[in-house]
Amino acid sequence: MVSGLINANPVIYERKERRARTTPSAPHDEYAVEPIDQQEIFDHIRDIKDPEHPYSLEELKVITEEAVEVDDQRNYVRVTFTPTVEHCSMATIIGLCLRVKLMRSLPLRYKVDIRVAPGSHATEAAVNKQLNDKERVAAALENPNLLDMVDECLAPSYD
Amino acid sequence: MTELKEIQRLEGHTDRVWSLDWNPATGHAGIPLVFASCSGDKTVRIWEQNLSTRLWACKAVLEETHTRTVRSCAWSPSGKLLATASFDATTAIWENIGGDFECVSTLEGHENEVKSVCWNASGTLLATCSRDKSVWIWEVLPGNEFECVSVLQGHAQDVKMVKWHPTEDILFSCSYDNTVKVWADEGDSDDWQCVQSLGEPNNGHTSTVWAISFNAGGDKMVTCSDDLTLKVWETENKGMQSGGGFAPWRHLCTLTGYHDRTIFSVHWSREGIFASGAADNSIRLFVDDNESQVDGPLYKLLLKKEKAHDMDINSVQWSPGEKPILASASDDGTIKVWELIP
Amino acid sequence: MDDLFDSSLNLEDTHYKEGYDEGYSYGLDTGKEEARQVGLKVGFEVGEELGFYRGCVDIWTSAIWFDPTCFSPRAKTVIGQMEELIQKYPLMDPENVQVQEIMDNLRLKFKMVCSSLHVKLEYNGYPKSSTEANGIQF
Amino acid sequence: MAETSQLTRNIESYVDSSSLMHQTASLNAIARLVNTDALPLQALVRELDMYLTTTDKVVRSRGILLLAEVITRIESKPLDSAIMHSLVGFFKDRLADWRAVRGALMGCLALIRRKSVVGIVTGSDAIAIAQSFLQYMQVQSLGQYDRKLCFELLDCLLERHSDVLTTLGEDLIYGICESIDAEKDPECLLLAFHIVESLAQLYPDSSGLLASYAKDVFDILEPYFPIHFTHPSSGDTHVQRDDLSRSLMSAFSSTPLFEPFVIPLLLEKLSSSLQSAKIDSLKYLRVCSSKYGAKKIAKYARAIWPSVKDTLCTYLGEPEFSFTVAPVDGIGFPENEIVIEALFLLQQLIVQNSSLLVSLIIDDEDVNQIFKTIAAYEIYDAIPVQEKKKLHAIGRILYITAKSTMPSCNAVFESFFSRMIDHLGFSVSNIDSFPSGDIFNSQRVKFGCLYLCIELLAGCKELIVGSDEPAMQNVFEQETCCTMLHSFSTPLFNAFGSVLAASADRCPCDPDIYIGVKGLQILATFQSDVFPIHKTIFENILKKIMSIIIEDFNKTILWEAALKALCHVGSFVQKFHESEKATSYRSLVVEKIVELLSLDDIVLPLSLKVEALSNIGMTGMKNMLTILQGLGTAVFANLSKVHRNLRASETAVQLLECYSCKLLPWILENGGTEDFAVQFSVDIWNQAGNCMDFSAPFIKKELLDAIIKAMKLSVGSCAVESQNLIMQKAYGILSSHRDFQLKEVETLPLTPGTFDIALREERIISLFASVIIAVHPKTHIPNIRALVHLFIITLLRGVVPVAQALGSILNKLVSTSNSAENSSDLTLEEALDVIFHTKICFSNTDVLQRCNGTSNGNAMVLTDICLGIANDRLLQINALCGLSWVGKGLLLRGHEKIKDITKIFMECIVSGTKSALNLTKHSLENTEEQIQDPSVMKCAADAFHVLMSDSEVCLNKKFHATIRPLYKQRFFSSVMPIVLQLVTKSYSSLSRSFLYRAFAHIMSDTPMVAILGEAKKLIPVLLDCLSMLTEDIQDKDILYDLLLVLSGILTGKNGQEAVIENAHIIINCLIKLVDYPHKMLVRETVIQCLIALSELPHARIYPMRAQVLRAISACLDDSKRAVRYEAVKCRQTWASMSSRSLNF
Repeated sequence: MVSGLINANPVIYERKERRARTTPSAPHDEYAVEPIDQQEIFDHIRDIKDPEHPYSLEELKVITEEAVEVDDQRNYVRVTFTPTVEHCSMATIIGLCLRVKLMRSLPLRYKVDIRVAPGSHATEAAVNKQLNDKERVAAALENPNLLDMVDECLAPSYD
Repeated sequence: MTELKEIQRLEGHTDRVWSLDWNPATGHAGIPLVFASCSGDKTVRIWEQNLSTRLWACKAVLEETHTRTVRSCAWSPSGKLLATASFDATTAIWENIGGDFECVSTLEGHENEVKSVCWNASGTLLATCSRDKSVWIWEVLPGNEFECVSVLQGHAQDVKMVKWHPTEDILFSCSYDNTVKVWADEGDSDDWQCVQSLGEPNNGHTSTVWAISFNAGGDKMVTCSDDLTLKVWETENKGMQSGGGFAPWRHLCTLTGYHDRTIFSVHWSREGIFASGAADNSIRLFVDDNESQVDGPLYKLLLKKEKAHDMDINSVQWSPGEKPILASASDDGTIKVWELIP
Repeated sequence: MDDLFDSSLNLEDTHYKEGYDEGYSYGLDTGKEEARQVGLKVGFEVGEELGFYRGCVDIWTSAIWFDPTCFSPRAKTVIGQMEELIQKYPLMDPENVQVQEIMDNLRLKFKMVCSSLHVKLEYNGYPKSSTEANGIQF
Repeated sequence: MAETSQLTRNIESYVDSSSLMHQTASLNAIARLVNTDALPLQALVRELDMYLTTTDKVVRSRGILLLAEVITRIESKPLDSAIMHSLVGFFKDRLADWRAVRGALMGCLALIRRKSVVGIVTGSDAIAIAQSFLQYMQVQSLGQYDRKLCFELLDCLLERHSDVLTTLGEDLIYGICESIDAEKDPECLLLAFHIVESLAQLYPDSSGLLASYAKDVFDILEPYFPIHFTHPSSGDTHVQRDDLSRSLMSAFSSTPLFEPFVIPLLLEKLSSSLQSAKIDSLKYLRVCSSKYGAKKIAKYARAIWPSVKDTLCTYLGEPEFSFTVAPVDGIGFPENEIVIEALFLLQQLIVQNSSLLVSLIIDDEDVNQIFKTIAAYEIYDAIPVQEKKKLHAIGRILYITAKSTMPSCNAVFESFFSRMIDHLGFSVSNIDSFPSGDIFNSQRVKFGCLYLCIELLAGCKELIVGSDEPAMQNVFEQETCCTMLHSFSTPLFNAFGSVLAASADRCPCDPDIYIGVKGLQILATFQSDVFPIHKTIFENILKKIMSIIIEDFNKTILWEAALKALCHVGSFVQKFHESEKATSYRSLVVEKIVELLSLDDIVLPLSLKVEALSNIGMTGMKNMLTILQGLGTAVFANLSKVHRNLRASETAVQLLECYSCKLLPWILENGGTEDFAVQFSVDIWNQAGNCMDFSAPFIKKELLDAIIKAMKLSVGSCAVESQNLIMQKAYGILSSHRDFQLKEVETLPLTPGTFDIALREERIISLFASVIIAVHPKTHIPNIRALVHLFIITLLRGVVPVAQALGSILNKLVSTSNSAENSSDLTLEEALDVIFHTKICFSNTDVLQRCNGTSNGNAMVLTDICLGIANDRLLQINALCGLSWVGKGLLLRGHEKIKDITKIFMECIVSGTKSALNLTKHSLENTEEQIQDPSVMKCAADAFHVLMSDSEVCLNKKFHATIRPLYKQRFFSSVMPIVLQLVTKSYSSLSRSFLYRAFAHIMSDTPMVAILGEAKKLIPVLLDCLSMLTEDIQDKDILYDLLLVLSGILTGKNGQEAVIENAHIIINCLIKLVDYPHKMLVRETVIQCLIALSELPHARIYPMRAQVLRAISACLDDSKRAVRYEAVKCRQTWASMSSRSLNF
């Protein structure tokens, strides 16, 4: 299977160790609200596995904490990811994984945009358009092959 | 002060509701208003108004025919037949036999997800479109037989919606390729051709076009898009009655800045009000603006309804009845029925 | 006396030349061979697909021959159109610009016939793109 | 004959059965036959003959494989040499038959592996195998499994028959190279590397055969370095990257012959950017250089040194300038493998040839440049980042150099130390006129220099401490480094001191402070026999630090640093028995600190005083005792002042806290004597005695509590005799008190009214109670009967300590049953009788009138009061509360009486109050509902908490309680049925709710094992209880405890089928709890429970799926992050239950 890879040997980066939360913003106040923030969302997606490598998206620097923009008041999240190579045909799959994971992890009130980093991909516009067409995404998630692939990639992000 | 009053919130679907369609044969002559809704839960639900309580209840659930999401549904002009288009690449035809619905025929031919279905004015033709980039036209034959008349290939991408002209046998389709295409049968020999393509060059949309709707007169058309705009198009009426060739459509005006996420649905009421529903959870109503006669009739915002639903709004449809009643379908799995209080 | 050294003097040149010639002829052969392989492959695929349609059309026409009413007139016309298309497919000149257009048209007509005959026939010989193949396209 | 036919069938099935199961089965059958001599090997071979020789390759291979497998399975069966020989002959020939190669390999391997006792392969046969292997095997053309066999065979041969194999010479080397060349599979590689290693051992001598092939061999190994492991860690292969790396390393280092190729390679890779490559290169370099020896490495030193230096410069992190994380001496850096390896390597090199490395370091321009530039900066933050990195790196290098060997240490000292001192500008001249501890010429100090000094000193110190044979020590004295230290101690001291002095005016940044203090500390902690710093200097150091303690308390960092340093010095002095320093330390630090306590005028806040006090006390027992004495006097001084100024009592409280929580525990675990504890408690009693007339100290509640606590802990920590002593004293004070005679108490029936105890006596009594609570069972309690009476009365006044004392008495009293060693004058039974049957009558209170209705006139016993017959709520509550402690005492020792007591509580819960009932019979407006008094019922319910929960204040191991094993389980199994039954009987909703409360208390303190057994019965009640507890915010903690029980059941194995049965109601209940607003932990736990439930058989829980998902998706929007994370997990487990369609 190794032969079939689009990007046979990617560069692997140190995964920055989990920044331990400075325990609940107000530990004693039961009613204090901890808004959903950048780190929380990053924690949801950092361990998603790359579709064709045994590494996590974080290790491949496909996503970084800085690439997550969130506005809890306005129920909005945008994740910008950087495919490992310019023509990575897996870009859509990666994007799909990100969208699905967030769809399953965030409150329903949230609107999510997923996009590839400007200039990081040959068919940037096309990929973005597809990832943000919810009809396409919905259809994709009814496709057993795709769903298996996605679930496999998401698995490590749940433990 | 006009307002859009929520009459009822209908629950039942267990997944997002994609679209809904009012039965045109209901809502007058004492026939209770009926509409059908379809959903990601693979089912279609039929809702009927109770004449005494004026509230709607689910009359029937059409399931175990489609194996995947049911994307859209359309009643035949007579109101006898219901066509449903599904991601399972088929289109099903249901007949209302004494209250309960039977699948009397399934149309196969598309390679993958069927996304929209529409009957022509006379109910003799049916159009479907799919991610396979093609639009199919079917003829309705006696005995619930449907035969493919023609396969229209012209869109470069996923076709999102097909819509027949309210009076003429002219078909309109809009697509992920940002264009609206107009199809007509040149010299009625099953030879359908694309007679016009409304794209960016003729100041058309700059992203996916999601829906099309016509005014009662059929001389105006409104389209909505992922580019966050609504566009109104117009043509000469007479050109059509005289049947003498096809009268092209041109861009009339663009309404921007009303929605800040994708606009999925737009629908024009007989009273000339068109409603739009979008991914920003809100509904907007527009009417022509008689004041500003500067250059042609333009349209002004009549009313805006924020947080109409908890999630994206996928479809808004005016009822055929006397009262100005609007129904909206949403990702939150509910359908809401609204009344416009002038 | 001196020609004794000639050979050794332009040793490089001779070697270079020999090498070049060998390389060239080798390249020529392999190039041809490769081209031939590709030709075979593509040719075979086209032939196979055409053959498939040919077969279908023959069966249908013969069916019509037995019972002219078995298919709707519309179906019949489409079958006829397929017949023509297969006829005019320029088997012998692959360079021809029409080739692709005709093939697409054939496939389209084929689909139409199948749907109006309510038959589930599919030609799954011709190669699909890898992503399509493992069905992870959306 | 049947035998053989059976055999043939087995053989058949092995050879051509497709099912692996059959094969192994028949194989085992055959092997068993052979092992049990039922079938001689020869016979088997004869039987197999056809299979072994047939031309059908498949059958043949199977046949040979069979024989091989059999041989493998009989490794412990002795075989005579002839058979061995012929087997070897057979298998080695088969090696040529590539279709049958697996069998052949396996056979050879099996034979080679045999232990000597059961007949092994002879040398010549080994050779033969090796030869035919080398002749026929095309290893790399085989599959992974066979390749592995090949390598195992080679490996084994080299291991067992190295002696003879040498003769094969070149062929062997060639063969091996050929077979391992371009191997990819991790498991095979592991073997291959080892093979090379053994090969190297085969030809050790540098002129030997291998010498000429070293290059070729290494060329094969080279490409593998550094191991780049792409296999997923979860892959079927269990070989990890580290294993490979390690074995490759031993291959590399196996022979000096590789040196010319290895070292350059490593040096090259060292410069690569890949982390793992760097680390490996460093590791390999270290190991190789130790294996190859100094001589060979010497020529590379020049090349290695700079790259080590650069590595350090790039990868060394920012030092941690804080006393909490850093090591005792030296400076702490964040862990980083690269750095660690680099330093190891450096040390290795220095140890190997000190002089060369040292010269390199000394002549290195970076190092010298450091001294020119960086040394000049005065404060840490002034140094530019790049320079900082350099400084740290060089610092570490000097540290390692100093620490590695004596010569290297001396060398660096010679070449750098004096230079630095000069830089510092504290001339050596003023050695005889050193400033006293706190006056410093406020001249700027050069941070860089000091920093490097620290590293040097730290290194040197570790070197000395490291070599701990005392003989060496006096040798050190002559060593250059020591002499230099000696001569420079003054300037150093001044320098370090000035940093801190400088900090007085312009507040310096932490690093400077750190350096200053650290420096002083290191100076002070050199063993004096190695480096006898002048007594005066040592004392000045202490003075200096103390001055910080006293004056600079508002500069937190500085202050804490100083304190830490003081403690280090203190424990050092203790550890190395530095008598002289010890005395100075005691006089200058310990006594000074104690002094501080008495001085009110100095500004140092009390809290800091106390902190310093305790920390310094903990440096050693001797110091601790001094401190304790000081503390004691301070406490009593304050106590006597209490009535005059309020601050005194606060001070006293703090001191007492410090005593109970810090000092006393320390003494106990460090094997201190109890003398002080005894003395202390006695003194407190004296004090109490004195203040009888004006009982000021005992008026203030918190002060009293502090005293009681201290008293309990002291008494508890003493042995019986001492306790007796204290007891006498205490009893003396108590009884000598003129306001009431214990005699009176004994006059029955008890009439609280007659001697109405004043508040202050109450306090004295509780103090006395605290002694009772803490004593041993054996300790003698004088006039115990009277005391019990006294306690009963006081108890009714709601004095909890007294109740606890009563409980303790009952818990420890000897029962008549084993009255053999009945020391006390009261047995358990008598005591019980006193408590439960002594009539108490109320003469003066209006209780009298109210009691008329009741049978037993105006006198009633404790239990009646508990049941509220006195019809005085407060009294009843006090009684119940008291009873609960009494009960606890009995429960712990497992006494039957507890049953009756629990009955009383139950009674109160279900039917509120009896007498009230009889009283109001004739008054119409009262219905039962109204009579029930929640406060009473609550008290009764909470009694179960007292009974079950482990108490800190009494009746625990610390206070010598008799605790019967498994008492909680027993109680649970006896009481729970009653509770359950009562719950089912429908009483008023009120009483039910309190029953649930009691239930919750019992459950949450019962060990899981007990509960799991009953799970089936308990779960339904537990769930009702949960939903009941949600109603009142006050109950959120009880709710949580109970929830934990539920989650325990869910996760416990034995609970399962009970859970499965009730899955639906459990889930319903939990779903209601997911948005419980008042406690985050509740929500979190609930969700975890739901996750646990998703493990159940899906058929059972699937119907609930939609419901759960709906509930959970709301939790994704919880206000607390922790809850949201759990929710995501939970949602996943439930959603993925039906593999598909998770969307929406």
